[in-house]
Amino acid sequence: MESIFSLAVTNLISPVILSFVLGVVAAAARSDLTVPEAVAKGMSIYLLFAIGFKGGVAVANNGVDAQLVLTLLAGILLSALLPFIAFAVLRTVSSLTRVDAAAVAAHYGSISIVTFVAATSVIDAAGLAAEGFMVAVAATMEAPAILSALWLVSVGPKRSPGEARVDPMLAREILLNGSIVLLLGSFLIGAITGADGLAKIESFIVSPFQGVLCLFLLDMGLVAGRGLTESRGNLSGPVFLFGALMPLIGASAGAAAGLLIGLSTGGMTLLMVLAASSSYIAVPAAMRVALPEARPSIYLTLSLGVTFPFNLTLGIPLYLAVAMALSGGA
Amino acid sequence: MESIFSLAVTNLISPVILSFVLGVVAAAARSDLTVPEAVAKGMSIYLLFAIGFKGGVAVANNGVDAQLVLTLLAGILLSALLPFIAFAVLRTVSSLTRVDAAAVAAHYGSISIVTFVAATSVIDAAGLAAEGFMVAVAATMEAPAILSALWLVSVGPKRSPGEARVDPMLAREILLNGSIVLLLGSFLIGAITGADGLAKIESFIVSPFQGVLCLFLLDMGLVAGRGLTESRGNLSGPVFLFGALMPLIGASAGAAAGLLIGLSTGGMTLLMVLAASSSYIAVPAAMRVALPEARPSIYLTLSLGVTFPFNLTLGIPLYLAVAMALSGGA
Amino acid sequence: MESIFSLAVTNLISPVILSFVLGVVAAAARSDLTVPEAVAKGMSIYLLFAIGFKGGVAVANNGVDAQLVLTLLAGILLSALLPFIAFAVLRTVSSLTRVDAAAVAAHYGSISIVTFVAATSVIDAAGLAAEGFMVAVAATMEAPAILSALWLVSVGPKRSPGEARVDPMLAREILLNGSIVLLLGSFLIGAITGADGLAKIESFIVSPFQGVLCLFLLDMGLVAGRGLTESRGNLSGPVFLFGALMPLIGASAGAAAGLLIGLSTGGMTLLMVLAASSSYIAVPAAMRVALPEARPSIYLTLSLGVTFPFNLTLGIPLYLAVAMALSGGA
Amino acid sequence: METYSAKRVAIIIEQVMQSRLLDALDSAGVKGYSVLPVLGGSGRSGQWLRDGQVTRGTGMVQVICVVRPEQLEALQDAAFAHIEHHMGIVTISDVEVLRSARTSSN
Amino acid sequence: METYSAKRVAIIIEQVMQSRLLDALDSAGVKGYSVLPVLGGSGRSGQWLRDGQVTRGTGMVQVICVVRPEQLEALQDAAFAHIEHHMGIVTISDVEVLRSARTSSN
Amino acid sequence: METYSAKRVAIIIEQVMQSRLLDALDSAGVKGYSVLPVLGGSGRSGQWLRDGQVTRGTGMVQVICVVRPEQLEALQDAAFAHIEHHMGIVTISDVEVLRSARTSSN
Ligand SMILES: Nc1ncnc2c1ncn2[C@@H]1O[C@H](COP(=O)(O)O)[C@@H](O)[C@H]1O
Ligand SMILES: Nc1ncnc2c1ncn2[C@@H]1O[C@H](COP(=O)(O)O)[C@@H](O)[C@H]1O
Ligand SMILES: Nc1ncnc2c1ncn2[C@@H]1O[C@H](COP(=O)(O)O)[C@@H](O)[C@H]1O
Ligand code: NA
Ligand code: NA
Ligand code: NA
Repeated sequence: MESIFSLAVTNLISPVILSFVLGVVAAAARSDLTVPEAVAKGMSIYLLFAIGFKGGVAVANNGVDAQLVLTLLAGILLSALLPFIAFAVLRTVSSLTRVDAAAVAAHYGSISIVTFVAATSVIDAAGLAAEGFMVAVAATMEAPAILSALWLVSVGPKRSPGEARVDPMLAREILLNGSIVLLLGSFLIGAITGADGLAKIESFIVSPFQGVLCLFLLDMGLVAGRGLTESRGNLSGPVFLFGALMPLIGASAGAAAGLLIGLSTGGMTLLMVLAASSSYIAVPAAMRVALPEARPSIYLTLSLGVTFPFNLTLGIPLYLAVAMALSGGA
Repeated sequence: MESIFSLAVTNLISPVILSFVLGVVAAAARSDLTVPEAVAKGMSIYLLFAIGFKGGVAVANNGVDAQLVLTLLAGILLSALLPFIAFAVLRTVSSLTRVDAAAVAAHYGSISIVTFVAATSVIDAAGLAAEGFMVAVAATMEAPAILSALWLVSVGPKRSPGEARVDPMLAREILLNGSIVLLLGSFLIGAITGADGLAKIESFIVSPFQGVLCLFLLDMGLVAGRGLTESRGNLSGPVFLFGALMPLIGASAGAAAGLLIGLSTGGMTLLMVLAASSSYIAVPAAMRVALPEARPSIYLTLSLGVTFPFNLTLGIPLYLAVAMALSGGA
Repeated sequence: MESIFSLAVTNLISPVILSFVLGVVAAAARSDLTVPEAVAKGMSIYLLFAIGFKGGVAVANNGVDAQLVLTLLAGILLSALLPFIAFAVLRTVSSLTRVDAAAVAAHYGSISIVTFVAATSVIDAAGLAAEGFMVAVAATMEAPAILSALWLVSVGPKRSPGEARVDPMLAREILLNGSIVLLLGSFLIGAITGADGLAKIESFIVSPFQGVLCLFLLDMGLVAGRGLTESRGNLSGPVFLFGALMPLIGASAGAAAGLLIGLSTGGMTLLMVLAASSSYIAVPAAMRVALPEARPSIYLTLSLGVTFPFNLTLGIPLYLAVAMALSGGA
Repeated sequence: METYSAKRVAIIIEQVMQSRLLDALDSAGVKGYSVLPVLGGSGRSGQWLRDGQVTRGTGMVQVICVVRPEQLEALQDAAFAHIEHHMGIVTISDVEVLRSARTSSN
Repeated sequence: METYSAKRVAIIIEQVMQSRLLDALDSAGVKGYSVLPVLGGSGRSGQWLRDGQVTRGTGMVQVICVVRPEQLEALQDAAFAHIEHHMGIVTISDVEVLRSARTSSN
Repeated sequence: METYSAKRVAIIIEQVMQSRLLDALDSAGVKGYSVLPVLGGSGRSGQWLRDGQVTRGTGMVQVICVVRPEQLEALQDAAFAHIEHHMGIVTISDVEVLRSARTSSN
């Protein structure tokens, strides 16, 4: 079994992570380096399409079994329940208002697909494979956390402003947001076209994948670095710490679920990563609509400025090492 | 000879077509999935450059003969004459005004380069090759249809508004529109640099081609799906049907021309596709300038929402099967 | 030794240069072909990242020696001193004001990274290799010229408007401009991850490189062509000539420095190219801030419309031939 | 040239609220509007910039409606619910609208 | 600070007509204008959105001209031919223009 | 609906000067502004277009500030130093600002 330390070092000096670091450093130095919004969005479309498609092909190759259903269920439960833990922790250790705490909690039940993508490439590099259906699990974990958080707000004392409920328009925006549709859609395309389909577009979605991920993480580093530079002051000490501790709680829950279901080492790692990661695209948008009085400078800075870098650099290798130890494997 | 049916199925379950379907479904479900305009334009530049270049290299390898001139001539004639048929059909079966009918007719004389690109990849997949000069034919077929349509309007009763003529500025916009210049330009570059040039940029313009086409058609599906969802109400039954029947008329004319000239199976398929396809970029823009009172909600919805999907899914394999039968081939 | 002539011809009929020519021709014909700004910026990020990374890997493979320091020093000196020559020439042969002449001079001390990129691919094609640290040299040559030019202005007669000095904000903008940070950052990433890192992202940064360069130069051709079409009238004959002669002066100085340091044939070529090329991104922006009364229609048209095409088409093969002759090489 | 007096209402609002606001305008009978991009800004809730900022994707847009004075009240009522608890600013100014052949037939 | 009174003319017009309109402005002696992007909108001819809509590529832009009051008539005449049969809207409002050293020398 | 009177200042300025101008506004106590993209234009220093033009990357932006009338002087003074020797134009107009629950608490 490889040591956690060597895994962490291998991860940290990969081009992918160093590109992220470059972005953070450039932002901290206040360089004017930016990736145009359209290009960043184009790269994220590419990454989602590629990862969904490859997951679908893997399912086409290996067939579907009860594990798929169980893991989907586990994912939904993790997404729905983790916000309660997050909320309880935040209300205990910090002075965040009920609404701010609930909004933050929603982010931690939900997931970061980029962290997921980065984890798959670490797993690949470690010579492991994960269940192809994990991308479908990722897609189902975006929404439940939002409902939990809104429920947490609605049982609190009556508020005058805002809505704190999911109207049909918001429901559609959450369930059919672009990332979910693209991820599930390309997963289905991969599952339908299988190995033949992959052969046709392999040199587009497989070979350049790592390189695109580098440039995408460069941009993420710039964005996270700027967020952190500007808004760090909005995070109190305990809230800041929460950003690095909550992932560990999530990952532990993910590991437990993975053990119960009997996922492979790679699959368990990915479930840990999903549980440990926090949203910074879909959930913030939903919070602006449903909880406008919650402060983005708190939930966004925490999720993107603290938890994302933590998972990317230290979290992923740690989760992989734990998954290896638990599954006694590889 | 492969059956039409199996060709159609192979086409329909390819990643390229399924990506288009994903786009249409996402649009119909009103997902907020979008491809940024700049990225879509970037991909279309890539596709035009690649297809033009490869066509040029093919011509460099095989040399030029009388067929090139004949096929160019056939293309110009098809583009100029098909609007008259389209116009006659529309005025007979629908209640469109003279101006609306002429505007629609212009679209069907002209061509859709994306349909052409998709057809080349179906031909490739069928193990066939087409004459490299077909991209030059495609480029010459954009403009003549516009002149025919404006003539159809000018011989009608006098109208007060608009211009219905081609001033020098419009002429330049039509003849030197970006797509034509890029297609012909890269065709020439390919013809000049030949196999050596191709070797240098092969891993850019050949290997990832299918994959880029997937993402591009995902976007086309989104755009076509949104157009159809919103504007279907503007199309009467007969007009809607016209959108699926006119391609068959065009394809028949293309097949006849191809037989006369003696094109290869692949070349005949492409000429059918060009005649069957309708413009949704260059011609709409020209119509807004020259025939502002014609309604985009009719010509654009028909061309992009009906004919484009029809050709992409059913038309191309059908035309290929017919071309195979006619040329007694493959 | 290959003749200058055959080198020039090989360069001129490469897809890369022909794409540039296509852009110039399309612009001159007033076609509406454009590459979206975001896509152009995305491609430049790709090219900078790729070239920086590859340079870093080369340094990792070959180690660092005194030559690195000497060449950096030479680059800084060239950048700082060439503006004085440029200024003297301009004030002698043209009627440009002191401020305009100084602004132009700043451009010629600084560098064009795209010219550098194009040169590396010509060197590659010639089967030569260059010192990997040349990208670091390129990065250090952007700034010194600006200081020299501002000094030239400040010693002139007192002016009422503008600032003509480098405040801390401008200093940061110059030293930490996006291109420099990306180039140096990816250089470091390449140096750290070495051959292992390269293996991971080779099919992204190496294989498609030439193809991306084609599309990027297509855009540069459009931009340069439009600039020249519109603003040629602003350049008097002597100023126009300066745009083709100053590169030769710069290249000579670069060759002398390269000989003194004992660079390889490829390295000497690149140093000549850097000295010969002129900025059209970083320096114009700095000039707008520090010398607002200098006319962009002069310095930008000259640098982008005259010198850039000159170097790209004739300059690079010429410098390569000279470097071969001087280093008695290849 | 003939013109008529109208009100120009400019609403700078969070992008996530755009479709809700436009639906509300529609229901209130406001059928003419344009949406313009906003690159960045500053207000009571701090600074933001679209390119390369933490809030990217949660930016703002500007919705411009030119309405007849008698429609202003309805527009304000319709928009208000969506603006009230959200970031942004609404300004109203007087403009003259040029009557074209097409406009006057309306 | 010194200012002078002027008219601000905002023309929302189809992108395909942009270069024709700008040429006409030029010929009419209107040498100052700015072109702004429009992401989407709604009017008598229905709704459109730039990103992912059927009419992409056939969108609209906003041309803003700040002119001295005495130039307004010429501007309107020049623009009218190009606006008449096309989608869009033209508004005119009063503004004060800040005189800078550069402007006043004009 | 309650409104209050304000001044809308629109500054079209070179992009390279944007951060300097915003810093100056900030120092002058102007905390509310929005930055809008400009695609192209024409003025005393000639024509330019963002897409595919020689000056790409050195384009212009429009900064819009809605301020209370008493802040106008401070804004103008702050902005002036940065505008004086640069390309662009500054216009000022009267607007009404809609008071929302949030605004009125300010
Ligand atoms: N006074 C103002 N002038 C111009 N834009 C403003 C103003 N106040 C707010 N904005 C815009 O509205 C956004 C949100 O404002 P706020 O709700 O005050 O945080 C800001 O980021 C600006 O883009
Ligand atoms: N009253 C209005 N207020 C703001 N924008 C408008 C208005 N009317 C039309 N527009 C813009 O002009 C475009 C074309 O309008 P129309 O010619 O009425 O279809 C619309 O899609 C809007 O972008
Ligand atoms: N009168 C005007 N109306 C609208 N925009 C203007 C005007 N004058 C200048 N501009 C804008 O400001 C830029 C620089 O103007 P100038 O400093 O006059 O060259 C122009 O390219 C336009 O974008
Ligand atoms: Na999570
Ligand atoms: Na056709
Ligand atoms: Na130089």
